[in-house]
Amino acid sequence: MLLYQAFIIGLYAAWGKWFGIYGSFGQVMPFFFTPVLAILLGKSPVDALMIDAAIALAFYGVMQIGAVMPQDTGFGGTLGLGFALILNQKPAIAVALAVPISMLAVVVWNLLKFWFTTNVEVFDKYIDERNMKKFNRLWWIQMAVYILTYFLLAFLAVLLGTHGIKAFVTSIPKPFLSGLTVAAGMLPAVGMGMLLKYVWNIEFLPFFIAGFLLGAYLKLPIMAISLFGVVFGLIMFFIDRHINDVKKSNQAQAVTAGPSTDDDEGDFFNE
Amino acid sequence: MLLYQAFIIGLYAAWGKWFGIYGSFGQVMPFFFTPVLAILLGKSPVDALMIDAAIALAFYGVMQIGAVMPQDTGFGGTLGLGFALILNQKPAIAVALAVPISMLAVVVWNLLKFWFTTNVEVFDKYIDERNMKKFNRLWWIQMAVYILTYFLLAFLAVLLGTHGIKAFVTSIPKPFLSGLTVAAGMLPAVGMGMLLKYVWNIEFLPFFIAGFLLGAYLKLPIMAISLFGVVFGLIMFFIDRHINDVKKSNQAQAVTAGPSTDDDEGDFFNE
Amino acid sequence: MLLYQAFIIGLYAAWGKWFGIYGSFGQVMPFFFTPVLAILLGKSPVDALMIDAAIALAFYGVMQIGAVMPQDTGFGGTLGLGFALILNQKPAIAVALAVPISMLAVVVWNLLKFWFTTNVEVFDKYIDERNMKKFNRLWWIQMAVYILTYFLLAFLAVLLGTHGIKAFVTSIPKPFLSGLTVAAGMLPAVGMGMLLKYVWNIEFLPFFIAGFLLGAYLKLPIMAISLFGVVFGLIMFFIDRHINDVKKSNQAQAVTAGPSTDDDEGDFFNE
Amino acid sequence: MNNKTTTTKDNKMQLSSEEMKMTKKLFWRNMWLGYCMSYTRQQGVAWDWIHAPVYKKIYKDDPDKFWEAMKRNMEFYNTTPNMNGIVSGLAVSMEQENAKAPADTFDTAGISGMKIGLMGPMAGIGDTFFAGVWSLILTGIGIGFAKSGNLAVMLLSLVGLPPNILIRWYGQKYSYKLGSKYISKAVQDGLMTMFTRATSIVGVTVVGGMIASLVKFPLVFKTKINGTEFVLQKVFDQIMPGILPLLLSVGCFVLLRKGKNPVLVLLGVVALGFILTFLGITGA
Amino acid sequence: MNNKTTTTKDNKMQLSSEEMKMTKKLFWRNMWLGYCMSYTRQQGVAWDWIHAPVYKKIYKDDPDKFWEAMKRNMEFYNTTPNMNGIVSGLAVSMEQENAKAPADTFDTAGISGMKIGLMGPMAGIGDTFFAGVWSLILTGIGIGFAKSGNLAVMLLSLVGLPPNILIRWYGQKYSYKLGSKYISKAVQDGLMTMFTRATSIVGVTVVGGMIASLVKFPLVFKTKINGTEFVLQKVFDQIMPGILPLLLSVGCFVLLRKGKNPVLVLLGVVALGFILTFLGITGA
Amino acid sequence: MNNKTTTTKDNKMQLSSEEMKMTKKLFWRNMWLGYCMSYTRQQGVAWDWIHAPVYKKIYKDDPDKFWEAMKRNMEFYNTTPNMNGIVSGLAVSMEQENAKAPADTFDTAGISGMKIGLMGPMAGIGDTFFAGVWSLILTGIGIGFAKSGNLAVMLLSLVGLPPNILIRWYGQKYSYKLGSKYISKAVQDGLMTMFTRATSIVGVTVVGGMIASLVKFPLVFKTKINGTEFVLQKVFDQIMPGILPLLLSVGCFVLLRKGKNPVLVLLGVVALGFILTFLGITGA
Ligand SMILES: OC[C@H]1O[C@H](O)[C@@H](O)[C@@H](O)[C@@H]1O
Ligand SMILES: OC[C@H]1O[C@H](O)[C@@H](O)[C@@H](O)[C@@H]1O
Ligand SMILES: OC[C@H]1O[C@H](O)[C@@H](O)[C@@H](O)[C@@H]1O
Repeated sequence: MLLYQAFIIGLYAAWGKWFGIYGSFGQVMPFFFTPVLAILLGKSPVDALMIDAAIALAFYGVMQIGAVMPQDTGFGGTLGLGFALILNQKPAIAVALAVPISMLAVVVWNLLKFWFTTNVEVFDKYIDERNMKKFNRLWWIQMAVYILTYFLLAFLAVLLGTHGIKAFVTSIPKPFLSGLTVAAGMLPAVGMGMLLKYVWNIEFLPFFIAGFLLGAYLKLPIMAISLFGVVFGLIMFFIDRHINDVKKSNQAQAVTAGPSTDDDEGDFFNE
Repeated sequence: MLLYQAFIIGLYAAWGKWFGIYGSFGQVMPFFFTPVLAILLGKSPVDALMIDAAIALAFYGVMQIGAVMPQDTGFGGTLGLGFALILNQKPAIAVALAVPISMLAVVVWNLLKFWFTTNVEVFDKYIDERNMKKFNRLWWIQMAVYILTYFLLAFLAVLLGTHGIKAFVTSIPKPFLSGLTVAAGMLPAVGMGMLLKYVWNIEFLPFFIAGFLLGAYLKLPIMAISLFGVVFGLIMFFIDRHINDVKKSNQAQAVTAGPSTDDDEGDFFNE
Repeated sequence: MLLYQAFIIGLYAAWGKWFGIYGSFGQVMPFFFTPVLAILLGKSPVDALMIDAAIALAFYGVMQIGAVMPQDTGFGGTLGLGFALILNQKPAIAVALAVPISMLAVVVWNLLKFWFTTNVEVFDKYIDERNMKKFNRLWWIQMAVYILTYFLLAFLAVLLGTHGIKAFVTSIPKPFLSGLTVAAGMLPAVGMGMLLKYVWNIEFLPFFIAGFLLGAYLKLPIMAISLFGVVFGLIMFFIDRHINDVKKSNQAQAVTAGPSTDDDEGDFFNE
Repeated sequence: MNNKTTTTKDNKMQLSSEEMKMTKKLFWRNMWLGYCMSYTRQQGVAWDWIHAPVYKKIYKDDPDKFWEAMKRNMEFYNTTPNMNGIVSGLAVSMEQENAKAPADTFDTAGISGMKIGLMGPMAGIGDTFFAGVWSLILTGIGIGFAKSGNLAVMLLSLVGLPPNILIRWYGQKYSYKLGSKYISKAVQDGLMTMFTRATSIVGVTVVGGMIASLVKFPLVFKTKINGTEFVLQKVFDQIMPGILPLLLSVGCFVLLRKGKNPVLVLLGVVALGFILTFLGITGA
Repeated sequence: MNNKTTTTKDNKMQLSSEEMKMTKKLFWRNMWLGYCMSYTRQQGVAWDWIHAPVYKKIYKDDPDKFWEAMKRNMEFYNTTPNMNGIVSGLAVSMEQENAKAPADTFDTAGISGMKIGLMGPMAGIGDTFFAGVWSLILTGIGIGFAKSGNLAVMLLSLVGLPPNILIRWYGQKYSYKLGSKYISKAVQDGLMTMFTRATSIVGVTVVGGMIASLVKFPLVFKTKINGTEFVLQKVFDQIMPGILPLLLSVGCFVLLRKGKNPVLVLLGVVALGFILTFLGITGA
Repeated sequence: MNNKTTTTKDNKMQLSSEEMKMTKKLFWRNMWLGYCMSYTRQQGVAWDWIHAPVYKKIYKDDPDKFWEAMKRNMEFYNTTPNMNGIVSGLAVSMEQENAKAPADTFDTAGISGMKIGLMGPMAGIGDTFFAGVWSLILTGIGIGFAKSGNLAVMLLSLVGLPPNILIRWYGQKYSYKLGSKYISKAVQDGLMTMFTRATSIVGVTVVGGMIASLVKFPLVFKTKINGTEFVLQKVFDQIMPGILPLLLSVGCFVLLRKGKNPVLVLLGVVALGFILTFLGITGA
C-alpha cells in the first residue's frame, strides 16, 4: 500500500517538476492536477483541493516573510499534500511536513545544476566533434536524470517518512552548503567571460566599463542598463553612418569626380 | 450697499488676478493695493493692512504644512480681507472665511485652463487659416473671460456669503474633481508629442531615451537633464565638425589636390 | 633638566613629523621609536611602550567618535607621551594633556599650509626666471621651517606646561579659525583653475560638464568619475581613429588612386 | 541703412533704431507671458501672441515664413516669465537669420531645441530666485510693516520691482545682441547646421526628461488577493519607472505625426483620464 | 520557389510553407527553454537544443556554418521563457542572413549582441507580468475556489494559458517577419556591419552591468582589531563596489581568451568558492 | 649606446644603465612627495622638486623644454604617496617622448591628462590599502605588543615596510617600461595625438568631478522670516548642487586664463573666504 502511494506521489511530484517548466504551463494552471492525485490515491478530490489551498496560502506567507533558507515550496507543497492525504492529516500538519523536504529539494536542485554546469563543457566538446547524436543523447540523459531525481526524492521521502528526511537534512554539513551557494553565485562569471569572448573588440571596452559603472555605482537594474546600451549603440551607429557617408562620397568622387548620392540607403533608419 | 461692496471686491479680486501675472509684478509688490481697497470700501487702510498681514501669515503656515487640497491662497486671501472689512471681523475669522473660496477658485482655475487647452487647437486653426485677426480676437476673449470669471466669482461670493460658497463647494462630486486632476496631469503628454514632432529625427532617438532614463531611473531634475543634454549636444557638435572637416578637406583635394585650410572657421568655438 | 627634556621631546616630535611623511614610513612602523625616546629621557622603554599603547588606544576612540574639532593626534600623542614620562604620570593623564596640544597643532599646520600655498607662486616665479638654485633653496627653507616649527612647538609646550598651552588655544579668536577653514576649503578652486588652464580646449567642455554633473548630482566618488572619464576618453579615441582612417585613406587615394591599407597601425589598441 | 546692427570699433554692437523699437515692443509684450496657460502647451500660445508683431517685422517680405514661424512657435513652452527675455532675445535673433537664409538652408529645429533646452534651467534659476527668495523676503518684510499698519509698506515695491525689470530688459537685449553677433557668423561659416543639430539634441534630451517628471499617470488601483497586496502602480514601476507617461507621450507623438487631428488626441487623453479615474484605476 | 518569404502588395509578408514548418517546430521546441539550466550559461544549452533543427535547415548546405552557429549560440542566455519567441524569431532571421552572406561578410557578433541586449528587458517585462501579475492573480482566484473544494478551479487554466501561448506564437512569428524584412534590407544596404557593431555595443554594455548585479562574491570575513571592526567587504567596497565580481569575470574572460580549457576555468571557480568559504572569507 | 632601452628577444625590456640610475634617483626622491603640500596645488611643488633632476637629464639639450616641463608639472596633483611610483614612471616615459619629438608635435596636455586621470584611482586604492587596511592592522597588532611593554614591537616594522617599498619600486619601474614601450610606438604610429586627446578628456572629466567634491563653499547663513526658515545653502542647492564651487573654480580659471597674476587670484580667494565668514555667510 505505502509502496503504491509512494510510487504515485513520486510520479505526481516528477510530473509537477516537468510541467512546471514545459511552456511555463504549471505557472498558469493552479490546482489543475490536485484532484487527479486525490483520485489516484483513492481520496476525495474536494478534500485535496482544500488541503492544497491551505498549503498554498501558508507558503504565500512564507514567501512574504522571506524564509531564512530558500525553499522549493512547489515540491515541498506537493509532498505535504501527499502526506496529508495518505495520513489523513489536517492542512496545518501538511505544511509542517513540507518544510524539511522543500529545503532538501533546494540542495538537490543545486547539485543537479552543478552537474548540468559541468555538462556544459561536454556539450561544447560534442559540438567541436560535430556529433549531434551525442549532443541530443546528453540532453535527454539530463532530462531523464532531472525527472528521475525528483521522482526518487518524493518516493524515498514517503517511504522514509518525515523524521528520516529531517535527520538527513540536518546531517548535511553547513560549510558544504555555504560553499555550494558561494560557488553557485560565482559561476556566472564564467558565463560572462564566455559572452565577452564572443562579442569582444577593444573598441567596445568603454561601453563595457560604462555598463559596469551603471550597475556597480548607480545600482541600475538590467532593464535600465540595457536601455543605456541601446543609447550607446544607436549613437555609435549614427556616427558610423556619417563617417561612412563621407568615405563613400569621397570614394565616389575619386572615381567620377561628382558628388555621390547617399540618400538611397533605404528607409529603415530614415523614417 | 452690499451690491456696491460686492462690486468693489469683485473689481479688486479681478485686478489682483491680472496684476499677479502681468510682468509678475504682483509677486514683488506685497500689500501695495490693500490700502486702496480699504479706502474704496470706506474703511481704515491701517486696519486693512493689519488684517491682510494676519491672513498672509496664516496662509504662510498653510503653505508650509501642505494642505490636503490645493488652494488659491491669493484669491482666497483677497476675499477673506473683503469679508473682514465689510463685516468688521477679526483677522482669524477672515482666514476661516477664505478657505472654501480658495478651494473653489482652484476648481474654477482648472476649468479655465481646460478651456484654454481646447482653445489651443483653435489658435492652431487660425494660424493655418493665416488669420491674425481671429487669433488676436480669441486671445482677448480669453483674457476677458479670465478676468470676468474672477470678478464674478468674487462678486457672487460676497453676495452669497460664505455659507452659500461652502454648500456649493461640497456639492461638486469628488470623482469629477479627481478626473479633472488626472486629466490635467496627463495632458502635458500631448505637448510632449508636439515638441517631439517639431524636433524629431531618428538620429536623436538615443538622446531621447537617455533623457528619459536620466529622469525615470536617476530622478534627476530638469536642470540636470538639460545640462546632460548640453553635454550630448556639444559632443555631437564637435564630432560633426571633425567629420565635416574631413569631408571638406577631401572635396578641396579633389579640386585642387592641395590640403585645405580649415582653420578659418571663425573663433566662436575655437576660443 | 627641564630644558634638556624639552629639547629631547622637541627633537623627537620634529623627527616624528619628518618620518611620518618620508616614504610614508611612519605609517607602517608603529611604536618603533617609542623606546628610543624613553632611553634618551632616562626612563623605562617598557613603561613608555605601555603609556604609548594607552594613548594610541584612546585616540583610536577619539577618531571613531569623530571629534568636534580636528586634532593632530600624532603630534598630540607624542607630547602626551613626553609629559607622562617626564612627570611620571598615568596614561590617562597623558591623553588629557595631549588634547589641547593636538588642537593647537592643527591650527599651526593650517598656517604652515597657507604659507606653503603663497610660496607656490614664488616657485612659479623662480621657474619663470629659470633659477633652479632659488627653487631648491625655497624648497629646503620650507622643509627647515616645517621641521623647526614642530620642534619649537613641542619645545615650548614642554616649557610652558599644559596650562599655558590651554590658555593660548582658547585665546585664538573663533572667527579667525573659521575663516581659516573656509579659505582652506575654497583654495583648491585655484588649483582646479590651474589644471583647466593646462588641459583646456573648447572641445573638452562637454566632458567637463559631465564630470561636474556626475559629482554634483549623482554624488559619485572620484574613482567612478575617473572611470567615466576613461569611458569618454576611449570612445572619443576610437571615433577619432575612425575619422582619421577615412582621412588617410582618402589622402592616399588622392595620391595613388588606390585604397590605403590602414591595418598596419600597430597592435596597441587592436589586441 | 538703419535696420542693421552695427559693430563699433571696440566690438560693442549697437542696435539700429529699428531694432530698438522691436526690442521695446518685445519687452512690453513679454509682460504677458503668464496669461492663459494651457495644459498641453503651457505658455506656447502666449509666446506666439507676444512675438507675432516681431515675427511680422522679421518676415515682412515673406508671409509664408511668418505663418510657418507662428505655427512652429506654438509648441510647448514653460519658464519663469521674468527670465523669458533671455530666451526671447536669442530666439528673435535666430528667426532673423532664418529670414535671411535661402529657403531650406536654415533648420528651424534649432530654434525649438534652444527654447526647450533653455526653458528648464531658466525656470530653475528664476523660480528659485523670484518665487523663492525675492518674493519670500519682500513678503516677510512687508508683513512686518503691515502688522503694525504702517503704510510705508507701499514703498517696498520700489525695492521689489527693479531686479524683475532689469533682468527682463537687459536679459533680452544682451541675448539678442549675442545671438545677432554669433549666429549670423555661424551661418556664414556653415556651422549653423551642426549647431542646430546640437540644440535639437539638447531639446530632445530634455523632452525625454520632461516626460519622466512632468507627465503624470497616477495609478491608485490596489486590491488584496488572499491577503497579499496587489498595487498596480508597483507592477508598472517594476517593469520601468515612468513607463506609462512614456507610452502615453510616445502614443500622442505617433498619432500627431501620422497627421491625426490634435483636437482628437487631446480629447482622447482627457477622456482616458476621466474614464480611468471613474473606473478607479487612476486617481488624485 | 516556396522557401522564400514573399512581400505582398500591401507590404505584409507572407511566410512560405517551408518557413511555416520551421516556425511551428520552433514554437514547440521553445517550450523546453527552462530545462536543465546551468550556472555558467543558464539557458544556453537549451537554446542550442531548441534551435538545432532550425539551424540545420538554414545551414543545410554548409555544415561548417551550422556547427559554428551551434558553438556560438551556446553562450550565456537567460530570459523569461514565455517571452523567448520574440528573441528566437529575430535570431533565426539573422542566422538566415548569415547563411546567405558570403563568408566573413556577416559579423555574427551582432546576433550575440541582440540576444544579450534583449534578454534583460524581456525578462523584466516577462517576469513582472507572468510570474508577478498573471500567476499571482490566477493563484489568488484559484485558492478562493480550492478553499471551498470547488472543482471548477480546473477551468481556470483555460483563462490562464492563452496569454502565455499567444505571446509565444505571435511574438516569434512577428519578430521573425520583421527580421526577415529589415535585416536582409540592411545587409544589402551595407548597414548591417554598423548594425552589428551597434548590437554588440548593447551586448557589451549589458555584460558589464550583469557582472555588477549577477555575479556574486559575498565576503563575510570580519574581525576586531582592538575594538575596531574590520569588515573585509567594506574595504573592497571602498575601493570600488563590485570590484571582486569584476576581477573574477575579467579573469575568466582572459583565461578563456587565451584558450584555456573552459572545464578547468569552471572547476577553478568552483574550487575558489569552496576554498574561500572553508577559510571563512566568503559565505552565504 | 647605453642610454637606450633595449628589447630582448622575449620582448622583455631591459633598462640601460643610464635609465637605471634615473630610476633609482626617482625612487628615492619620490619618498618626499608628501612634504609641504599647498591648498592650491597639493603635491604639485613636491612633484617638481622630485622630478627636476630627471627632467634635467631628459631635456639636457634643450633648456627651454626643461623649464616648460617644470612649469607644466607644477599643476595640482594629489595621490597616495606610496602609489606615486606608477604615475611617476609613466610620466617620465612620456616626457622622454616629448624630448624626442620635433617641436610642437607632441601635445603635453596628454601628460597632464594622464596624471589627473590616474591620481584619483591611485588614491582610492592606496588610501584604502595603506592608510586603511595595512596601517590599521599594524597599529592593532602593535598596540597588543606595546600594552604589555614587549620590545619585540620594533620588529613589526620589518613586516610593515615591504609592501610600501615594493609598490614604490616595481610600480615605478614597470610603468616606466610599459610607457617606454607603447608610447614611443604610439608616437610613431601617429596615434599619440588621439591618445593625448583621450587622456585630456579623462583629465577634464575628473577636474569637473573634483570641483564638485573637493572645492568647499560652505554657506551657514540662515534666518527666520516670520517663522519661515530661510537657509541660504538650500537656495543655491535648489538651483544646482555645487553651483558655488563651480562658479568659484570657473572664475579662477577665467582669471588665470586672462593672464591675471596667480598670487592675486589666490589672495582674492583667501580674502573672499575670510570676508564671507566674518559676514556670517560662510562658516566651518
Ligand atoms: O516653473 C516655471 C513656471 O511655470 C509656470 O509657468 C508658472 O508656475 C510660473 O510661475 C513658473 O515660473
Ligand atoms: O529572470 C529571467 C528568468 O530567469 C530564469 O531563467 C528563471 O528564473 C525564469 O523563471 C526567469 O523568467
Ligand atoms: O588622498 C590622497 C592623499 O591625499 C593627501 O595627499 C594626503 O592625505 C595623503 O595621505 C593621501 O594619500
